[in-house]
Amino acid sequence: MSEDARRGLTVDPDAPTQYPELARLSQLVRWHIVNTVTQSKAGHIGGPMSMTDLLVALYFETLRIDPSNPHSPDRDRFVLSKGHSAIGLYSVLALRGYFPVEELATFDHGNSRLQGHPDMKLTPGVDVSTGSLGQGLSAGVGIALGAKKLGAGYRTWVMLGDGELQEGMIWEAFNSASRYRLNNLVAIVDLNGLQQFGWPAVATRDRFDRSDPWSHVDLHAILTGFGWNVLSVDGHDFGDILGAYEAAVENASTSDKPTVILARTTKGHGLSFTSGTYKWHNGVATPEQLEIARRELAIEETTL
Amino acid sequence: MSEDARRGLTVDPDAPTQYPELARLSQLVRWHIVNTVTQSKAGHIGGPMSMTDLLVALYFETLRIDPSNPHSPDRDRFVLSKGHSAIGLYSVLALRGYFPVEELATFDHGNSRLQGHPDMKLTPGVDVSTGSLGQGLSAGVGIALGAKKLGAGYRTWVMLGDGELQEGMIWEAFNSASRYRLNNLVAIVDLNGLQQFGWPAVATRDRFDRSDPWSHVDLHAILTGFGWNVLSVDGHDFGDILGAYEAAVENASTSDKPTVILARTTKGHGLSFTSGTYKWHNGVATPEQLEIARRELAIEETTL
Amino acid sequence: MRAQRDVWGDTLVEIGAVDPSIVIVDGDLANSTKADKFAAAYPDRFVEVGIAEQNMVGIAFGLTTAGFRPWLSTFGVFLTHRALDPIRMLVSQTQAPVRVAGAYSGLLNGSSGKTHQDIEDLAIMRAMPNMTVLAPVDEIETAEVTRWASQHDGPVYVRLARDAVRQVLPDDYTFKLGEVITLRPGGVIALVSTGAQSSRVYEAAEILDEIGIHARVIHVPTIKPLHVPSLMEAVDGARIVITVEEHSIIGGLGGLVSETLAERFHSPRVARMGLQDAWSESGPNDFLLDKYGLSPKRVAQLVREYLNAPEATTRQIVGGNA
Amino acid sequence: MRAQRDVWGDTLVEIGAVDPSIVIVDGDLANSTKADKFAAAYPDRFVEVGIAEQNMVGIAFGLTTAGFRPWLSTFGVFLTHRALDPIRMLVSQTQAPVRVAGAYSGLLNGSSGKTHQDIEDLAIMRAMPNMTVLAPVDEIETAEVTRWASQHDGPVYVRLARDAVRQVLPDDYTFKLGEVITLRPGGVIALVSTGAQSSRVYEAAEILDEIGIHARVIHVPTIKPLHVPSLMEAVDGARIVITVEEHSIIGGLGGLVSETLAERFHSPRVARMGLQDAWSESGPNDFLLDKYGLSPKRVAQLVREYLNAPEATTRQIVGGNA
Ligand SMILES: Cc1ncc(C[n+]2csc(CCOP(=O)(O)OP(=O)(O)O)c2C)c(N)n1
Ligand SMILES: Cc1ncc(C[n+]2csc(CCOP(=O)(O)OP(=O)(O)O)c2C)c(N)n1
Ligand SMILES: [Mg+2]
Ligand SMILES: [Mg+2]
Repeated sequence: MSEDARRGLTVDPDAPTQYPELARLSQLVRWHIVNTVTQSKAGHIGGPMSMTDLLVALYFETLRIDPSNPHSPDRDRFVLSKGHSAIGLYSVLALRGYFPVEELATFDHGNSRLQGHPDMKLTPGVDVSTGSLGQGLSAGVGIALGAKKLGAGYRTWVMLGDGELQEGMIWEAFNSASRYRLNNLVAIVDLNGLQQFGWPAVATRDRFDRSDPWSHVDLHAILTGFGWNVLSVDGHDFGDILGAYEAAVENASTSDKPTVILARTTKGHGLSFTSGTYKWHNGVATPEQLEIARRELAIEETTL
Repeated sequence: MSEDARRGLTVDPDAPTQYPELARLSQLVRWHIVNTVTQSKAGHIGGPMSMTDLLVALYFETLRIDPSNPHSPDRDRFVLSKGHSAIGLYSVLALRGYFPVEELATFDHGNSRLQGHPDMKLTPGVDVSTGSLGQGLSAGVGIALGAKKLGAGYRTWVMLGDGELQEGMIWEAFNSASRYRLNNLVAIVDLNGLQQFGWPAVATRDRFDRSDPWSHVDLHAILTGFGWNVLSVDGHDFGDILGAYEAAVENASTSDKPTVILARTTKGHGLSFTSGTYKWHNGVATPEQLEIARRELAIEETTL
Repeated sequence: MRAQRDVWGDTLVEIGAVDPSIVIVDGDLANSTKADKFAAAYPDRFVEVGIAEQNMVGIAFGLTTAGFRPWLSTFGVFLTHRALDPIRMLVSQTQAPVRVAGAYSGLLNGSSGKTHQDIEDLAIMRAMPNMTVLAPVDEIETAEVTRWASQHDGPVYVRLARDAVRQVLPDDYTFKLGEVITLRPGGVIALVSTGAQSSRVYEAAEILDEIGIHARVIHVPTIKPLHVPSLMEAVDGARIVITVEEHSIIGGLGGLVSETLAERFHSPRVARMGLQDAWSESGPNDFLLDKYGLSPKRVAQLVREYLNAPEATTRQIVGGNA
Repeated sequence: MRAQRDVWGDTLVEIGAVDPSIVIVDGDLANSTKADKFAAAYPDRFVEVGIAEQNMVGIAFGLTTAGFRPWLSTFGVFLTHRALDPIRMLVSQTQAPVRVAGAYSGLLNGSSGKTHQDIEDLAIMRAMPNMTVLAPVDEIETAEVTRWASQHDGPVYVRLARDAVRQVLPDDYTFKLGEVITLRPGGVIALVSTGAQSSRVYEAAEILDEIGIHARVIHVPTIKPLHVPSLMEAVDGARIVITVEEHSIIGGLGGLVSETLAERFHSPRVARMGLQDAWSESGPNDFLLDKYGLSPKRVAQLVREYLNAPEATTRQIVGGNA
């Protein structure tokens, strides 16, 4: 990483991190997200980038998976319920070895294994097809219930968007999971405080700022009330994230509650121009912006 | 009411009640429910009877309505979201003067204004068509929001079933109501602890007893978390009920929260053989049972 | 004469005894759909989801990933409407072996009225890729179709009536996917029906016989995929084809037959009978069948009227509110 | 050439200025559907519901009881599937003046893929009683239909494309409910299309012309209620009718035309082109149109192939997985 490439990083690159490898992987993932979407001229940016650290930690530290055997019955399952963030998942899967990183370039092209939204019939490593928001947690409940019925030890992890929580079907699933005591189920909520359009901070004037979609409710109390084990973390702090993942796993042996991790994140995290704005929910970077991304993410010219 | 007619009443008829007229109306309503369903050979019993006292109090004490002018723009609105309890609503509407009590006999017959589920296009006094569970609260949110936008003073009341709360759409509406600060909206939950089939008390053996559908969650905490003003009452105690209705109305001037009344009730309340069992969710009484109902509800032979 | 719901419930109990992959996912209606028989027999393979039809589908899908092959149990109308998006994405698009049982289909659902009367299910499910859409007529075929669907390795929708109809198929009948069945051969008028209505149409043909109109009766248990030569053979020689269904005249069996025949040269003309693109109402079965033209007597009468003046009944406006 | 979504958004801003009853109920997609233009102009009449399509419909219904006449704003696929049950009960069965805008319909929705591609909306909405179902072709008609629906006193579904197509209607065109429009007269081959696809079919006819095949082009903006004599007049003299739609060949325009023609004596034969009862995929517009046989060039080619060997392309199995 050249000195020059570091310039423009919003976070001090010399700040100590206990997880330099995960941090570097996240930078690569974020680069693939913005670069791939830009090359394919379609796709989402903000949501994939807010969940990047959560996914990197999950796929590189926590999930019991074998990329060379993506259908192993024992594998832990992952459901990207917020399926519009597919490119984030694909980037992680590629770096984890499910398919060649070069294949990312086919994203959103015709005849590709990498569809705009995850397709379990096409992409190695994708366990559940998603795209219509709100359905992934129910699928996760069924998968986890199946494990219980079979006496199988795999765990099921579901990534949800905070906008997505507005879908009623999610609440049907929250209810079922605690009823069936699915302590082998973990939901992660990517609380980036933004959705695609949402509510302006000042109702009568849209100044491109937005209110948090859940500012008027107490999600922690609600989910506790629904019988879940609720953890809150900084979704960009690997220590925090891994601590929560461990706690979720431990919870399974000490309680019969499912766990939900409320991960506070920033939409578009990791790039100065995409960070914290709903305007980059989706979008295509200009050549200049791509250059900024390259610098901010410390990407060598030779990386794709 | 003859001495004889009183025999078999589960509640001591001499027990003091501050609301003898409401209590008597409830008996009549319950009689019309069981009698009409029996004559029509179709319809629901348990749910209509659990909400009877709540509806009687609402229609005879609280709602600002004029049966001779059922479309008055200023009227308070009522939505029977648990539409399968239609016969309970029809009985109250008839006694309140919206249409002749005799018309109840046409319930569920062909060519009737009294459909199996409430139809706003047919029945005077019915504000919203329902039948598919889970939709009434969203309708109520729209009605209450409309009032706010027009600056109109009417209030909107929505009756929900506890089984019905399992529908995700209800949670979408809970969320919207507090976001839009609809303090002119009141939801009543008929918490009779039973639905049509539900979960056996002992999971592996169905002994016709049932667990409360919400026993594994804390509804009060959840709804408080969703930004609602939550009241809990005994749904068969008129003092309690009217107190809550008043509090809900007052709440509108002191807070911007919508109010939900968690009304603890007994399914099939008021009749010995229908009370507290899911088996009488729907059903048709035998001639003998109808006689018991007549006695327990202190109905003269001449009443229909 | 056994009610379709009882046959479905009993057959699943039978199958469940030998096939441990069969589970039922219920939406608080097991005692209506008769899934309660299965629940009593195999409590471990009965999943109560409560009143949450979308969630039912998601959970059923999830169970398929663990090797289970679920049947859904609730009123069909809520599956084909309330849960349509999950059925589309998690069942049809993934080709998961979820069996969607459309219980209490059509008009006859115990006086619940129009919110519960599914008169569009065939149109909706037929338009969905990857869906097998079946509508058995009597107790024999309901059992057969339940068995067939239970072992089928993909999404299936089965339209089921609540009640019983007169048996029209032989006791040793075997269901064959895609094949239509000629219940009464011969004649230049072909009455084509599906589901329980086929039995009533069979009776209508008996009534017509008495007044000298001989009609053949063709039953279409497979709405999709239809084996076209089987239909073409069955209507061969007919001068007029009349579809009769306990369903809207738009997009269902009438749509299937119209699309199929219109595609060919020299096809017989098609008239469609059924719900006239309007909602129905509450009422006893006989009332509804009579009022909406589906009882044997009324079908016979409507067929006769049509034959007397086909042009008069041909629609000028398709869709009610122009 | 203006994109349909822009025309819809701009037209509603125009109408909103004079009609205070118009509100938009959004499902977190106003910046895609272009309802954000209306939100900026009339923040008080813009109701953001977030990602909760069923709730959107319920709230819109509720607003009608206070005299408002809402348009819904989200991707059509989620309304016609996720919110179908509320649309059925609270809009169609109550005849509430809710306007369901099916935005980003068909294949072309910016590479989102099959979960977002609504190729069944016409089949689904057409089967629903009380529904008016419209599918405008170009910017002129999109504006007209948006105006028409805004003042219509009942439920309306409007199929809207995301992008622009070549204008095929005159600037002074007036939308008339139920009437079909002959874009190109004459010829014994009638190409019948709807929505934005009609424009591509018009171009296909130009290509066919070059190789000596003259085809008339008929545009059907009203899927329901169809004024049948208007269609019959338009196809009069045609020997073959080919429907082409950015929709499944089951139940949509092809279903409507088949049902209508099959009902009559001596009707021309009908071939249906469109999505072959299979899900599609992500990809750029041109890729999808080419691959799935909907680009002008491919339509021309498929028409030619069909004319050369009609029997060869006639289906033996209806529904993919027999
Ligand atoms: C059922 C459904 N409705 C609408 C959409 C369109 N949509 C895609 S992403 C999105 C916003 C999602 O917001 P959030 O869940 O917060 O995701 P994130 O912020 O992580 O991107 C919307 C409305 C969809 N995919 N599915
Ligand atoms: C969407 C939907 N699913 C299923 C049903 C069938 N159904 C009617 S009543 C009922 C049980 C309702 O239970 P609850 O809400 O607790 O009502 P109550 O106990 O007051 O009768 C069910 C499942 C329905 N009407 N709508
Ligand atoms: Mg978000
Ligand atoms: Mg209850």
